[in-house]
Amino acid sequence: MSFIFDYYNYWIVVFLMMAGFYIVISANNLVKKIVGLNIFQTSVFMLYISMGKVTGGTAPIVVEGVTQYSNPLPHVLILTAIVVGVATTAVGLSLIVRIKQAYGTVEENEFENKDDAI
Amino acid sequence: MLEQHLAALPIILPLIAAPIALILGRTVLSWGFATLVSGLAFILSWQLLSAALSEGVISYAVGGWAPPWGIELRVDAANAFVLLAVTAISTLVLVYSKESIEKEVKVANHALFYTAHLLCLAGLSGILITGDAFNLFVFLEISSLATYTLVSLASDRRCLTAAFRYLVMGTIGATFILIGVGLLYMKTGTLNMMDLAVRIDAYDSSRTINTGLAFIMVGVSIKLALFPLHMWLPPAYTHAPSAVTAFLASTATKVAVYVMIRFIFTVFGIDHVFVDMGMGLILMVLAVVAIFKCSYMATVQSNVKTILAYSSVAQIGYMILGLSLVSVAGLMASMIHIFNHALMKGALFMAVGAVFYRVGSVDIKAFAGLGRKMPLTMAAFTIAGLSIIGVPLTAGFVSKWYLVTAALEQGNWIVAALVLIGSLFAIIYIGRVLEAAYFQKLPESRKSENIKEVSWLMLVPMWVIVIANIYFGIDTSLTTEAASSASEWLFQTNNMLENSALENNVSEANVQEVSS
Amino acid sequence: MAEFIDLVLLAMLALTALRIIFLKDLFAVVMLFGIYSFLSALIFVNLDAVDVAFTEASVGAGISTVLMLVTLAMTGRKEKQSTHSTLLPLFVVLVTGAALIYGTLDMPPFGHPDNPVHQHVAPRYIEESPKEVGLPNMVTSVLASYRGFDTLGETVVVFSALIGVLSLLGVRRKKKKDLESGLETHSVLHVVSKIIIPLVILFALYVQFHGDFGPGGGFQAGVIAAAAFILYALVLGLPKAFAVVGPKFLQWMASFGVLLYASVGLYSMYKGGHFLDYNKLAADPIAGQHYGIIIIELGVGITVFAVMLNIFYAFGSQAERSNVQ
Amino acid sequence: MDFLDIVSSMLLLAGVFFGFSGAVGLFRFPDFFTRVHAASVTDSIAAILIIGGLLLQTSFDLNTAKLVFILLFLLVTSPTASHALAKSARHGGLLTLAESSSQDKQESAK
Repeated sequence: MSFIFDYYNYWIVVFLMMAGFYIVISANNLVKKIVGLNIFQTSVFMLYISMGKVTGGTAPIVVEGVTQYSNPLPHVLILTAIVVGVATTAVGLSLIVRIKQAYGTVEENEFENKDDAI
Repeated sequence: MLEQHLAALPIILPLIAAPIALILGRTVLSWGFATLVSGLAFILSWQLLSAALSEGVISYAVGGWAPPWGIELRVDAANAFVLLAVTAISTLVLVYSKESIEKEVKVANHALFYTAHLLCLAGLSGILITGDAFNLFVFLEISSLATYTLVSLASDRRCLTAAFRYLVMGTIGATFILIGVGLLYMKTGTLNMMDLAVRIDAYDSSRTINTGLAFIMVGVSIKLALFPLHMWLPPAYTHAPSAVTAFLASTATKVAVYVMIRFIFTVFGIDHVFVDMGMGLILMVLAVVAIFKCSYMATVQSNVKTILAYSSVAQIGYMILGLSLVSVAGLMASMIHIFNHALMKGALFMAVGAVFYRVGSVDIKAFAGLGRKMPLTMAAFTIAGLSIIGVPLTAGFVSKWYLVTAALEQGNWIVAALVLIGSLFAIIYIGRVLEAAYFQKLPESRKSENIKEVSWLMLVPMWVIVIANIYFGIDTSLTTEAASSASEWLFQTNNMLENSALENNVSEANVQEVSS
Repeated sequence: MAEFIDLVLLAMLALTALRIIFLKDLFAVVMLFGIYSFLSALIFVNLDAVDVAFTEASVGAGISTVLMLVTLAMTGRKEKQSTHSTLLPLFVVLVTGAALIYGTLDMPPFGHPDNPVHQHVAPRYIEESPKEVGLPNMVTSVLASYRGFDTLGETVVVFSALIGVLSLLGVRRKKKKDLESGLETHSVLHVVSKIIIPLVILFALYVQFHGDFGPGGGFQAGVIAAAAFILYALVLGLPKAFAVVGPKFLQWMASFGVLLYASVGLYSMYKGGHFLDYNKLAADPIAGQHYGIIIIELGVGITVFAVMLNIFYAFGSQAERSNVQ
Repeated sequence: MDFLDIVSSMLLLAGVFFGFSGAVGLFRFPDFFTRVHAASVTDSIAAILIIGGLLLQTSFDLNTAKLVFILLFLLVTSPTASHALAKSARHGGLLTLAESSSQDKQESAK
């Protein structure tokens, strides 16, 4: 039983990552692909934050009388990664807007047919 | 003062220059500024290489915090060598791009183009120099975002879908690397690569570490376009502006190959990757398939840029092949090929860009009769093409020679033969273009067009690279010296790490004995 | 109790993700993504990552969702039936997932204080950073000082995003002046936003300068300040917002923020330290760290604000143009 | 258990009840406007009750002030958001249930 409690967090996070990954590679609509990419990345962030948690610890801000803090390093890394994620999202979405203007559609199979191969 | 900060400057310089280039705004100003900065970065990386060759490793603690608490920059012969190639190509491409970009990119976007180029250069230098696994991810994203921008700047609408596909694949790759680094961090508690290497050995056969290794390998393979994860590369290289293709084809994937080398040799250790996980055989098979499949694909394309893009994927196969031989000679062949391939592809794509500048098309039919009309450009294409094929007295011959020798050294006749057969495909696809250029006549319909040689601003950088192709084919002292000391160094660190890990194990065992 | 909350939130996340896979209405997909982000922000709070939760709530659930909605306004809200086979993606995902599950089997148990993560590098941050850097918020210390180079990189990533969006969409002023823009007939919105916007900007400043002591810092402050201006632009229309801060000015601001950050590094080099070595900024190392962190956080805040607002401008003016046509 | 604790938990429970009933209304009501109505009205009262309950748990320090600010903010923004939603639905041509049924009758009379 303790085995499950030790790991259920990670397992659900793995499930979420794979849900996001599945949306990215299976979706035909480009906006949905970007949503999937975001879900994929957000779930990876959860993996990092989960490993930084100490049971019984508090947020890593010094408070009188507290000795057990959670690990601040994963938090820093994920702060960076979140911002990287939104940067990619913004560029991806503006590409989608331009694709819509150029092809009139944002469905992958439809604009693929509009050009020759490659 | 400069010497003290030599390791950090090649990153900081373009990083600071990028926002300034945006503020300058005007086409000529931002072009001149970007070229100047890139040239300075080239001089710095030249000094860095000579310092690394004489002193060994240069470590620089950013913020004054000692590693593993702070971020460490770590320069050795291997990454200084790749950095030299990257900054050199970047400078030449920038000189070349002024006219090429004027033709292919809207005027309003010129300053943005040079800013993005500088950001990409900063990102690539950062990836090469940093000694911190997470910092590598950050720089990877800087260079990737700049690359998506650069690819999407072309006027053809197909560049948009190519850039989007690149963005999705690239982000998946980066996220895989993030997962891999996370798993390593979870097991070791550190992000510094040297520190990781020492601590990973203590957990050698842990499933978490192995999964982390697999995710990093897959992520990096997407970035370096290893077969079968190369699908983003041909459209991106075909539809990007010519100057961008010349820059990316000769730098971005090479940097990713270096990242793979670095993770294998200085973080995980050869024994772990090749002996325990059996990655050598996987890589070798993928490399051979890449060489044949993509060389074949190159022979049946009609767009010359696509031909060269597929050829790039095949050439990456050669680099990975050298790596997978797991010997000093094989690694050295890979390092030499990274450098030489940058020279060949840079020259080829520049020549193709010059053709596009004058003719407005890069279809193989558009090359008909250009041997007369644009003699200097086509001569450059010919020499660089011979270099791809591996004709003696060119740089390509040197890399193939070392690769074949490395394979024969291990008695691996099959690989040696495959390398030589692979070169036959190169003869076909380069030959098709040359045949059109020299033996077909200019079609009547285009006689009236005023097709002539491009200006010196495009020819000079092109010919500098072409001459470098010949120079490094005759005088191999620089490349072989740098590459051999790089690969020896990589093997040394690997051995050193394994020894220190052994000592660690011994000392830990001692501690346990004492405590028990 | 914390574990129970965690379990419930994770289950809700899983449901949200599953729903997103099968929904064809993209508007609902994007709203569900916003919910997903908020739920994960809650999980971050529950796992003690308050700074991360703050950022995820403002960036993931805020800016990303807004940008996706604007995009949907231009591209249409229905996903068409896919002709792709779903078998290959499913296979790839299953293999990847299996590899990850295999990897979890040797993972250190969740939340255990003896895990390697809590033993090696982090103890120094927890024990020494209040003395070495002098800030109670360890996340800010690590972010701005120990790993200040990462944060510089991250600021540059944001800057690169601006370059990408500008080159793709561009921000051009509209020519037709008579076009109805904003929500001019919504008098309630006008009144309320006039009250709210100054408060939001005040809050952004609080987050900017209080980041040393509590959750917050340049990123969150920049995003919140940008949100205030985005509200303004939504209610009063883009032209009025351009009159307050124009796109060209924002480009300069974004560049200035990056340069401000980097110049701290250059100044510390000039003072004889390594790049971004704040100890050298003042005679007393702790004071130097303080100055350094305040300035670089300001640089981050300025860049993030300028970039986020400018990206919104780019999307907004694009949407208005497509409405005109 | 303290008297304040009992009051505060009753407030919290009441807040949860209203929040929950709002959610049920959101799912069960027939058209857009009734749904917005259910969600917005119960939301405001739930916010007041829950934050009121939380206020009793604080010891009149900075946290109290922060909670009061959050409450004020919610009281201003959440009705405004519902108003904006309903108004733009109206602007987009959406009819209430009564209107659309009377329209149906007219059409069937023709």
